[in-house]
Amino acid sequence: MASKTVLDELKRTQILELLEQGKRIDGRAFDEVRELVIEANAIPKANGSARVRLGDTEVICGVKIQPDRPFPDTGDRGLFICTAELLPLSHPTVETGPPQPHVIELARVVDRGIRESHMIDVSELVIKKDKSVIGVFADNVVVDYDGNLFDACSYAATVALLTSKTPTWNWVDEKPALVEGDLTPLPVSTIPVSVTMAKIGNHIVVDPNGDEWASMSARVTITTDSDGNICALQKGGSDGFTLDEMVQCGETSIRVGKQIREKLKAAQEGVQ
Amino acid sequence: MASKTVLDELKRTQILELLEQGKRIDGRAFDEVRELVIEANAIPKANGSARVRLGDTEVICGVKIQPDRPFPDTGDRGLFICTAELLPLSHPTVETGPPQPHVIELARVVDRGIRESHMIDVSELVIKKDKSVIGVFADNVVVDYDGNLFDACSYAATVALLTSKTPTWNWVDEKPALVEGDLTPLPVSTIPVSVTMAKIGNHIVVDPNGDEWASMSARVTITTDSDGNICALQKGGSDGFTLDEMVQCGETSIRVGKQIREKLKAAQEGVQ
Amino acid sequence: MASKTVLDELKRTQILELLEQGKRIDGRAFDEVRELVIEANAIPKANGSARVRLGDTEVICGVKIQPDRPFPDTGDRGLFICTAELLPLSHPTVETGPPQPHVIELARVVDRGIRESHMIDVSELVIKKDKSVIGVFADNVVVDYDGNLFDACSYAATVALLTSKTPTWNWVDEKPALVEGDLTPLPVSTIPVSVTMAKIGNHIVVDPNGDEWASMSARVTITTDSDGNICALQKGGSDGFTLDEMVQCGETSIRVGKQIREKLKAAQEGVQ
Amino acid sequence: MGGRDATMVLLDENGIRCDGRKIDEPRRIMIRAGGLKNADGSAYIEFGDNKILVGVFGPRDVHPKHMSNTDTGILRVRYHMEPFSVGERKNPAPSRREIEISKVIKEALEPAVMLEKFPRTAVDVFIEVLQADGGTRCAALSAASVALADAGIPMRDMVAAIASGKVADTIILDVNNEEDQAGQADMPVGYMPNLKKITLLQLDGVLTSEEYKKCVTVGVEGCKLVYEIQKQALNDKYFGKKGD
Amino acid sequence: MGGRDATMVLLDENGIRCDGRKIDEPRRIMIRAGGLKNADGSAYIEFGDNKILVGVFGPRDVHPKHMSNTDTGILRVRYHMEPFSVGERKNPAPSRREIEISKVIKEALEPAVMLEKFPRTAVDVFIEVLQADGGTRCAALSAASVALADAGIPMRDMVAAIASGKVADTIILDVNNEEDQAGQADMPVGYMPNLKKITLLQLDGVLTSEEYKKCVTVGVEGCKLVYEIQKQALNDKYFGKKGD
Amino acid sequence: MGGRDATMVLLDENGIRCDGRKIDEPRRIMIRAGGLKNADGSAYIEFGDNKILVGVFGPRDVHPKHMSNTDTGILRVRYHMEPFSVGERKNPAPSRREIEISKVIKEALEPAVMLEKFPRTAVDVFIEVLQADGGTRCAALSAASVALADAGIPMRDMVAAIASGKVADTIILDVNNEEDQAGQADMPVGYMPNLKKITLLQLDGVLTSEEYKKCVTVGVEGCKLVYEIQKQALNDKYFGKKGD
Repeated sequence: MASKTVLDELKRTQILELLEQGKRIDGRAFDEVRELVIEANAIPKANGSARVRLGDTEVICGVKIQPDRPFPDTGDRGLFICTAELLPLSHPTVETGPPQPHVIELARVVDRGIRESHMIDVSELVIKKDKSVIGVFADNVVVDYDGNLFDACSYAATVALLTSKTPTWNWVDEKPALVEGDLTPLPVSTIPVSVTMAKIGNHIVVDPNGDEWASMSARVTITTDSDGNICALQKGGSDGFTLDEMVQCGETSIRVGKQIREKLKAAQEGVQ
Repeated sequence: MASKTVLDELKRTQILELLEQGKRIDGRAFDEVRELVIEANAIPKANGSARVRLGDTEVICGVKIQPDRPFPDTGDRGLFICTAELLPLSHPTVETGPPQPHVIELARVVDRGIRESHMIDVSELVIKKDKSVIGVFADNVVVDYDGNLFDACSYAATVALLTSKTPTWNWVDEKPALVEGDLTPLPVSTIPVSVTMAKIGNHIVVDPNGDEWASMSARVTITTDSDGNICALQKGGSDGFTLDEMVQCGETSIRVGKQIREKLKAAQEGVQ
Repeated sequence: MASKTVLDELKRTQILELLEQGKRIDGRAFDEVRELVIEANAIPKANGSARVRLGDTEVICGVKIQPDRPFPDTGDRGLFICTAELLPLSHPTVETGPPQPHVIELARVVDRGIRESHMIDVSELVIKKDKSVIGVFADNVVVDYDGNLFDACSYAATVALLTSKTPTWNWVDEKPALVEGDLTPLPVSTIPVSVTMAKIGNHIVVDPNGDEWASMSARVTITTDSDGNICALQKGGSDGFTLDEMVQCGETSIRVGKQIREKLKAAQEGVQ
Repeated sequence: MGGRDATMVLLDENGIRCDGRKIDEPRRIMIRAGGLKNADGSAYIEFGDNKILVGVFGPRDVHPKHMSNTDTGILRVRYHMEPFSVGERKNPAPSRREIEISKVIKEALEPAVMLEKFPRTAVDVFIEVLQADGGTRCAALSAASVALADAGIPMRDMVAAIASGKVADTIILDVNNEEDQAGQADMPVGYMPNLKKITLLQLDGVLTSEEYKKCVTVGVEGCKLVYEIQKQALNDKYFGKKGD
Repeated sequence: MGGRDATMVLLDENGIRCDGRKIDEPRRIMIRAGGLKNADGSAYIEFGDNKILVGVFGPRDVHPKHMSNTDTGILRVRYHMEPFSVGERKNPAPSRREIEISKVIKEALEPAVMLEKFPRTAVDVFIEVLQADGGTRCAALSAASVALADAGIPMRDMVAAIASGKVADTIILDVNNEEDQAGQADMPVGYMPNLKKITLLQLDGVLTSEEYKKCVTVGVEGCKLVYEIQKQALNDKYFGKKGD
Repeated sequence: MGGRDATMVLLDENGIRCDGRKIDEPRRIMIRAGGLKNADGSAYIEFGDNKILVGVFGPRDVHPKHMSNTDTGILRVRYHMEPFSVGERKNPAPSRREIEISKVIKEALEPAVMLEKFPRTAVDVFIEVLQADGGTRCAALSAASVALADAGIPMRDMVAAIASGKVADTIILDVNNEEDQAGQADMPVGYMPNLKKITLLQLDGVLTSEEYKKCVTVGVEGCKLVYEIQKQALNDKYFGKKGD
């Protein structure tokens, strides 16, 4: 996805020319998100899961909830870890092997967006203080690539968490003991929504598809919470934004985030 | 051992022509195993050991027996782990570094053959339930390569296990404490024997040597136990077997396995 | 630092010709060490630290002191571990990635020189026998390279250790508990000094600089303690020494070591 | 498997198994050809509770060049389980088990693919286990055959796969997860029905000589059932009414 | 940061912060251009208690060749913390955090460097954090700009960087370690004052829309202060009285 | 070794060591030249309870090419311990100790091998420690010399090796495992008797200046004993009565 060929250059020129005319290559408005299809509970044996299709980008997230050891200094809190992986079948250029920097950044940005929103109240995920806590692992895998993985992974993880069922463990004989059948939702306090914007020429577009992703000079991903506050942000790419552009992107993320949040809620309600 | 040169092709043609005449390149019958030389106790400081020469393939197996932590769900059983490694001095093409898939398969097939026969009764290898068990590690190293590592490693590991002396540990002060001098044999219930057969053209030969290994289109390794039952099987190679061939291979493995088992027993008795 | 170019060859010829005339390329006597500048406490937030400049070779060592688990068989002793790393900014040829053999040797020789002198009395570094001990980690990083890293790292680590302040931990509730404010020096019994000598042609020079390092055929690093005893030695390089040369190197290391030891002491006293 | 649990009733007096099936009855099998946009070919299989996605790329250039073969194309297979696909979260790094299964599936597919038609190139098969329930390697192999066909790779035949096994001293078809854990033997079989060749065969567990023969035979028969579903999947995509 | 500690008094009634600074006051900043003998360019920064060394090599050849670009030079950045730079000894292997920060700093520097002037080559920036005290990425980025200039790499502008943030419901400049741990938001900002472009921006923590706007603005203003110190450092080395 | 155990009687009143040897007496040494079929040269040594196998390949091509040297051949050495060779099972991954010893042995052998006769190629020496009992590096180095000679690699001399050391305030020859653990010093020595050059020398433990001198001298004399056994091994294979 990083190689630039003559064809890429031609596509880039075409995209730029259209943007000058106020048009996007797939006909969307500048602040319009692609069709978002969400299938909650796609992996029934996981504790929570979702399959998300954002345009032609497709991501599956599975949540595993299990007892774990707390970190030495935070024995009064559970663990929340969100990962992301590009499966090699998602695009011909994806390579297997240790994760490359852009995949590490993807995982960390998706994780931080959810973490910084305080979506999951980890203080409730304690089995026995300092000894055993509940770990919540939300693992995203990308199965088809067409740009903007940040948002697709974020939506998949959020819906998977919203629909997760947590088992109950008691502390028996110095070990966590599963209480059969006792399932509760995760302690959720807000719904974070990530919105990614790309700068192409002097234009800023929301939810860039694969061709736009390859043509952009810079990007920014902004996560907002249910109160319309901004809780995480990551600028990327080899160019900069003006102060005004950055302020505007913040406003766009709040407005678009609100629309997306309704769709995530609908997906959650669909499985209840 | 994977590269195919013109010389390999000529050798392959020669091998095939001989097989058409009912002959093998080294004069053996189709179901005849190469000379098998076994030196038990080759590494006296190990708990058990054997050096096995199968034709010009040579393998040394050393067994280490030591206290270990049980797996979380199997606190009432000891550990048995069998590995295999191709040392770089065994052949000019062997590379150092992380094990390649064919070496991983080798180790896992040898391990499964012994494990699935239930040769070692791991339920007797417990020092303190859920806390400490006895781990039995049978590590094979290949020092000279001339084909059919599956069987050479399997025989080396089996003899090393048959001749192993297990120390005794008591559970004292929440730790395993070695009882000096108290050595017993491992709890052995059966003697597994692996027999590998190669398909070259439409012929199936037992115990392929290095040239035959390079010429074969498919192979199958079948392990039988002392009762003459089949307890593990692995097909490999880039061709298939007919159903009849597979049934016949099963019968051959039982017949040839019986002969080999006598030799393994003799090696065991030789050191007692 | 290993590549040999035409320029290297010319430099080597020049160095050899000068040595034949009894001169070194930078004007030093054969047994003369380069200017040694030591800044103790360069990293104030570490438990101990030093920045050492030996000619144009520069090394920073930081010491971290923290509770750790003892090794199973040595529950009555603390841990002492000394490492060394060549930072990529220290020379254009340094590569990132897993440490290469010459860096592993560097770290192990520096570690052994200090360890074998018994500088640190690890028997005093026990919080709770068999449960918790004090670990002392002296990590060297090379920030500028001009030959003889063995000695530069050894001096940096020694001064960092001499000036380290150790916190106190009590054993409370099966855990080590920090006693605020209670800082003591490490239990130090001797001051080891490493002296490295290079053989170029038939000449042996002390403290080889980068050009001399690239020109030498063999080297030896000898560490002496405060009593003038020899406590560690490592020969390196692709040539040998005569018995007489080795004996002479031992004597040189004692004589030169004595001078250096005074400078290390002065650096220690400078921060008290 | 050293120590199989025998407390579960795996087969009742009426010959009904723990999940309600008869001894020769496979679990529900659904195969879809295609589905992925970027892959050259793909397939999705649901086999009982197994859910597996396969994508195929190629024939394409091989990097580094010296890994290619001037006489023939090469097949590369990666079998990979998602962290959430099994009971306890799986470490994302490839396990030795996954590496072995990748090799076994590769060698099971090779006889079916006309690699000699694509010298110097590679065909990559990426198998992703989304949800595992016993028998993943057979389900994966069956789906991989369909994905290769979907990619237009010339093939001699398709490989169909299913496991036979032994529970309660009875030879059965299609071992599920409970039967694998508590049963007596598990025998994954891969078979090319047209060429009449077994290209995958493994066995864990103890069988008499007679049981062995029966087990292979039952497995081969089961493969023929799977084969029909594979063909139907391709039919549905390329000639079927429901457009995909 | 899920669970920030709020027991510490981060801002008193007189608007004075836990380390005695005013809300818009940066910590002590000292930058030195040059200093390393072998590097083509270098810089050393003390930013509060942060101590960071940066060395630059290049433009130089790229190995392996296929990593190079025939149209433009490439920038490679490694951000690395010494084992002794933080409270508890850091494992020497590069962490995922270090890999991400390396990428973020690289992309923050790229708009400033005229890489198109050096096709097929690479410029390497090696950042070594000797002592960390909150805000290492901003301090590192500021020092890296100076080191690149010191190496004579043609640049459009320098990137200056500093973090703004929120403590006790107040937007502040230059978040220190305690404020990062116990505060409400941390926003590292990298900015090119001449080109008026934000090239690094991150945010952890919750801000209203208005606070967000103010926070970016405060950060950009802070960058202009850092910029003067960067220019002075180069001035001191190349035109100053004190020879280096 | 910080904390050597001194409870064991390492030297009795009659100058007899814990294993019955005199102070200048080496353990039993047996060397066999050859033995491996695939290696170009090989040797097997039993040195006390050490059992070590060495195989040599080359001169042969180097991959990747840029690792080769147009002016000279290169020597590559891998020292490796089997998992079962030591008291507690050793992790199969190469340890830092093994990497250092590989380098030390390589540099000890280089002066003996006429690498300049084989530009662009490599000679590989693979050392496998089957059973360890103190002094493996010396035994390995002695065996490697024989294996190189067996491979027909042109050599200036062979390197013989043995450790001297100090126990109970006495300089001794050939330190065994107990003496290494409980003694005062261990000095592995590698020596070319014809060229009169020490090519391996290490020391752990405290020696006065005089003791140091004596220790090196004793080690060098010990190497001459080993040298005779090395020559005999080659003699036995190439000119001896017993065919191998």
